[in-house]
Amino acid sequence: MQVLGTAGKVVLGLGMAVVLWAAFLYAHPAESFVGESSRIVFFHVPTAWISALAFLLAAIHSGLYLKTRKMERDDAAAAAARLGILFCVLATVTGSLFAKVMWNSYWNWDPRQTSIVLLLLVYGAYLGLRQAIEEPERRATLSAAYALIAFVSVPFLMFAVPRMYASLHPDTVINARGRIEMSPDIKLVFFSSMIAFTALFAWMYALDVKATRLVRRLSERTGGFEA
Amino acid sequence: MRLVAENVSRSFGPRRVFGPLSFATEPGRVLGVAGANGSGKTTLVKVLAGLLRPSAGSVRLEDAGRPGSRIGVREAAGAIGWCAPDLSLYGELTPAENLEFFARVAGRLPTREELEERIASVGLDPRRLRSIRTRFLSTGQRQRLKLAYSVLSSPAVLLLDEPGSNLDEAGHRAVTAIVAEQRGRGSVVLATNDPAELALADERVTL
Amino acid sequence: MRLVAENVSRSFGPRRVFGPLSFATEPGRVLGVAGANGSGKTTLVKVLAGLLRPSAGSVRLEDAGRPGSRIGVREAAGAIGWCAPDLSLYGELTPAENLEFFARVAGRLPTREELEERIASVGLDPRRLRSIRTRFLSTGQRQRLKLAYSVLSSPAVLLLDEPGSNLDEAGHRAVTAIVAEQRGRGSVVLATNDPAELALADERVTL
Amino acid sequence: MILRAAAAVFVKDLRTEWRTRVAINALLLFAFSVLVLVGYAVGPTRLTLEDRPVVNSVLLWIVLFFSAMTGLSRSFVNEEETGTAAALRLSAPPASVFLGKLLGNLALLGVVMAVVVPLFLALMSFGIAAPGLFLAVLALGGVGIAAASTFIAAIVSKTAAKGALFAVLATPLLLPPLVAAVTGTQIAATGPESAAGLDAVRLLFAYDGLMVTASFLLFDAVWRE
Amino acid sequence: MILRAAAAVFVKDLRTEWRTRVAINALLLFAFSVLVLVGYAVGPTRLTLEDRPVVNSVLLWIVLFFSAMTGLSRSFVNEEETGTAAALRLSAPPASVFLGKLLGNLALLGVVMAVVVPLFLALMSFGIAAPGLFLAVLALGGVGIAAASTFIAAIVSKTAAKGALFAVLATPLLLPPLVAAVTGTQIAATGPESAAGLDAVRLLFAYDGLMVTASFLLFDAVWRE
Ligand code: HEM
Ligand SMILES: Nc1ncnc2c1ncn2[C@@H]1O[C@H](COP(=O)(O)OP(=O)(O)OP(=O)(O)O)[C@@H](O)[C@H]1O
Ligand SMILES: Nc1ncnc2c1ncn2[C@@H]1O[C@H](COP(=O)(O)OP(=O)(O)OP(=O)(O)O)[C@@H](O)[C@H]1O
Ligand SMILES: [Mg+2]
Ligand SMILES: [Mg+2]
Repeated sequence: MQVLGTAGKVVLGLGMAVVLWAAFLYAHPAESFVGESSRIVFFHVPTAWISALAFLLAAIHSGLYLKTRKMERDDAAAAAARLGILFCVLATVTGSLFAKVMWNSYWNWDPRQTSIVLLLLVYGAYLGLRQAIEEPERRATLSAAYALIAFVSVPFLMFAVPRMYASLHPDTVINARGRIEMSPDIKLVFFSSMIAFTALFAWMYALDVKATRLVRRLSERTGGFEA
Repeated sequence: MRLVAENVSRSFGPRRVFGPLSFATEPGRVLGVAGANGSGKTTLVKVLAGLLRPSAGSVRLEDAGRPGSRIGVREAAGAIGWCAPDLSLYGELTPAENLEFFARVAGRLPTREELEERIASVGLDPRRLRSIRTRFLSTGQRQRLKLAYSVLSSPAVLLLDEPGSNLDEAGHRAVTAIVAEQRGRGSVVLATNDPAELALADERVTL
Repeated sequence: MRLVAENVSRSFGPRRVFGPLSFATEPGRVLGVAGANGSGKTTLVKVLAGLLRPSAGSVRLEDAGRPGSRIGVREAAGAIGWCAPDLSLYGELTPAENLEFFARVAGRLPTREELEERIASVGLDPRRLRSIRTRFLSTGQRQRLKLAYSVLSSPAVLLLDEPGSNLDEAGHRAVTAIVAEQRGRGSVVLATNDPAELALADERVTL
Repeated sequence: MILRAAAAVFVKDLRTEWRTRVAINALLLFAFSVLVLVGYAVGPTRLTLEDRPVVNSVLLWIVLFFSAMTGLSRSFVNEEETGTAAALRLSAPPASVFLGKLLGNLALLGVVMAVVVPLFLALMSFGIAAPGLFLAVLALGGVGIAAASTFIAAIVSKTAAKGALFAVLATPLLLPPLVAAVTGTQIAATGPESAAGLDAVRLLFAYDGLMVTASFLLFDAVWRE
Repeated sequence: MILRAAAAVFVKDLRTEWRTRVAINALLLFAFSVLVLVGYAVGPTRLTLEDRPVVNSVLLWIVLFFSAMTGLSRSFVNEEETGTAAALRLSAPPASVFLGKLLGNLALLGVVMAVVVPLFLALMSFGIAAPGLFLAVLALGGVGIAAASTFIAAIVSKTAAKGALFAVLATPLLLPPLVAAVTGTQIAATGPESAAGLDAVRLLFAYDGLMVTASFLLFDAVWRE
């Protein structure tokens, strides 16, 4: 069974192309940013948002695994964590490039930078845990428990801890004043980009879940955790 | 209570160790499990104890009065007694402290006399072992203590995996006595390589 | 070589476990050690192996040709084979890797065929166990592997402490075969609770 | 009943620890070596005045954190390694196991703190301006570390890797309370109780509450595995 | 022959380590987490310029020391705990056991250093003025720590019950190389090679030589006990 039909692929491809075009050629550079650097927001923010979404999915599927004990849930959680890490790395890299332009250094231990690295560590540890357990049911149970306990600490990493140190990073969407200032064209491209990236993620996620499941079925058939 | 196994099997990786098997224990009766070394006796007993998940099928406890009632073995702490080569007691505690600990966590407060009686019932001398740590006991003394542990909670089902290993003649008699006592209280599953012990069984499953 | 014990005794704290005892093993003969659980068989065997110091007396190896020659048991690596409940092999290595390791540290380089032959000689299937780690073996399979380890260096003196524990019938036959083989090479000390095994002994020490 | 069983688990662990003294000695040894090392290399007078509260707070919590990493996984890992976990699983209600182990780890960390903190303050001439805040930060930080470590130890004891994995899994989870504790300690060192100090306490409190509850709820699944 | 047997012991430990999947990535992740913790709390910019070499040198060696404490005693303690020591004692020459374990610990520490040191330097913007001296200090410090911990581990594994002895023994043994290494690192960070730097290297060298020889000679007695 195909995850996404031909029509879907065409729509997704065209959408991404339009967003790319708009990000670089349609939107105007925002004020308060150095040169053309504000354009990176169109990629930086969606990747950050998607990694948060992916980690949320990982936690939800982990909880459902513990409830239903269906291995499919475990596949879904593992795939979500993997993709979350991927997008988290992308957010870090784009942020780092951004930082080079805005703050003149790729890495300066800004709380925002550090907390995202911590997220990477949490889910890196999650994958490390999975790799260290051979028996499938045990792996699923233990890693689900870890994913949930880790998710408890995520809000602290994302919101509470960075506040303990002064940060240069712009306020987030969820800020005190409600909305931040964006000109209409930027706003349009920004939200289109968010939608396009989310759709891209949904497709990748479905593919990854399917692949994970197939790999698991295959290894169930051939076995092989004895040695 | 009856311990009911339905189409139970267990594999490690691609290799099926045993099953699918279906059987039930009956109060007052001893179910023997026989088979050569490596045939899966220990694995079966662990699955019955809820310490290992079956690869397929189910194990449950059924109230003798109400057939069809089901309690998962994993939830039935106290109803199952287990003695096996894989069982270890706390090496740094004395024999009496070990039994006391396991009684306490199960919610009882045994007196000193009770504990010493338990220890004596498997042929150990409670006075001489009063201050010796379990890890300094001889293999056979340790095996006897494990037997005493397994019937500590007066379990409805007693799972014995090679109960006679490393025991001398008096030790073997203690095993026979424990099996006889358990018949009056519930059922026994007895996995062993020893033909003399297997003779205690009423029914037999051969792996 | 003869293993000679002279007025050997061992105590733990104030409690004397056995002795003083004097005896010697003779090539081609089996010395049985009998006694109830906790009587000190295992302790005696450990003292003979040099793994435990005697509280009094001495244990030494004596060249059969030259009576009176003395080699301390602690210095005689390779001359003594040992199989006991306290012996553990490496759980993370496969059976063949275990045997290979112990051969290597003793200075030999066994071929794969040799290793598999050793494994087969105690009734294990070398092909089926090729990729399984020792900690996943069943109790009886592990006991067999320990037997194979104990004769790996073709020892002059073989110390067997409960060699038949947890073995099935074929396993007991393997023990008998090992004892018979060792008779052709040196001597055996056999400590056991099993009357059938004790019948293999030519002499007997009772604790 | 659960509490009685938890007390039994706690007493058993205490007794075992008392008879072997492995964990407490490893902890104290490590803490002591690091203190001497830090005292020798950094010394109370080698830093500029303004850096001292920052550096001292960080060093204090690093010592406590590493001690936790060495000692707090032992009790669960030991049950699994010596094979006593199976008997415990058959006999004791899971909640009592978790509570007993948590209590044990709290006690262990408490002992380490009772030894390390006064020594550290004395060796480094590290003055504390707001002792109340400092004690609150120590207590709440300790609870957070103990709760998270206990749960992670339970997970790790079921894997083959155990020790190595423990540090990997626990470190990122322990960062929020550690950062808050370091900040709180700095504030306690420099000034009287302030809004920022209360913030740190509040954060620690929230973390502790969430962590204890979540690990208590999730423990059943891990322990039964 | 001794060397071949030592190689066999080394390979066996390596294999066991590999099978339990502790492996490199756990180590990597762990080192990285600790560095992030330290970096977060101290950060390269939060200290005045002059204090940085002092604090950074101490932190670097604390991290290395901690890794040593967690990892280096395992191989001996494991042999005793799992009961394989008896078989090893009957079959292998003692010298080969010591050499094999020392080799294993050197390898472990080498890997830890290879991961931790560059990361630490990069993340903390910790510049080294005299790289030659720095490398010498790292290498010699590593050998000293590995030799001392191997020997101590052999003793500890025998006295598991009387662990108090271990604490008393180990602290004074490990402190000299650590203090010398920290001093050497500080010098390497601030200036070109100097007399003081050479002093540190010389001290480490003497310590290593003595420690390796002494522990090699004394090992027999400890192992046979
Ligand atoms: C490695 C460096 C960086 C990382 C890891 C990073 C990470 C993040 C994350 C995780 C978010 C999502 C926050 C949220 O919505 O909760 C975000 C949003 C954002 N970042 Fe960054 N960032 C970095 C550097 C920068 C730089 C240098 C700038 C520009 C000065 C910047 C501008 C923004 C903006 C404008 C947003 C969107 C705020 C909003 O949600 O409305 N970032 N960044
Ligand atoms: N965790 C595991 N992984 C892989 N294989 C395993 C595992 N546990 C057991 N086995 C295999 O399952 C088989 C059955 O083992 P089990 O211990 O149940 O045998 P047994 O009948 O009790 O034998 P014995 O009489 O020797 O005690 C063995 O071949 C063993 O190698
Ligand atoms: N390290 C020790 N400290 C104190 N007492 C010990 C120690 N080791 C053994 N003992 C005691 O010595 C006695 C003899 O033990 P040993 O293991 O030699 O008996 P055994 O004859 O082999 O018994 P079994 O038939 O049960 O194997 C036991 O009573 C035991 O409690
Ligand atoms: Mg068995
Ligand atoms: Mg014995």
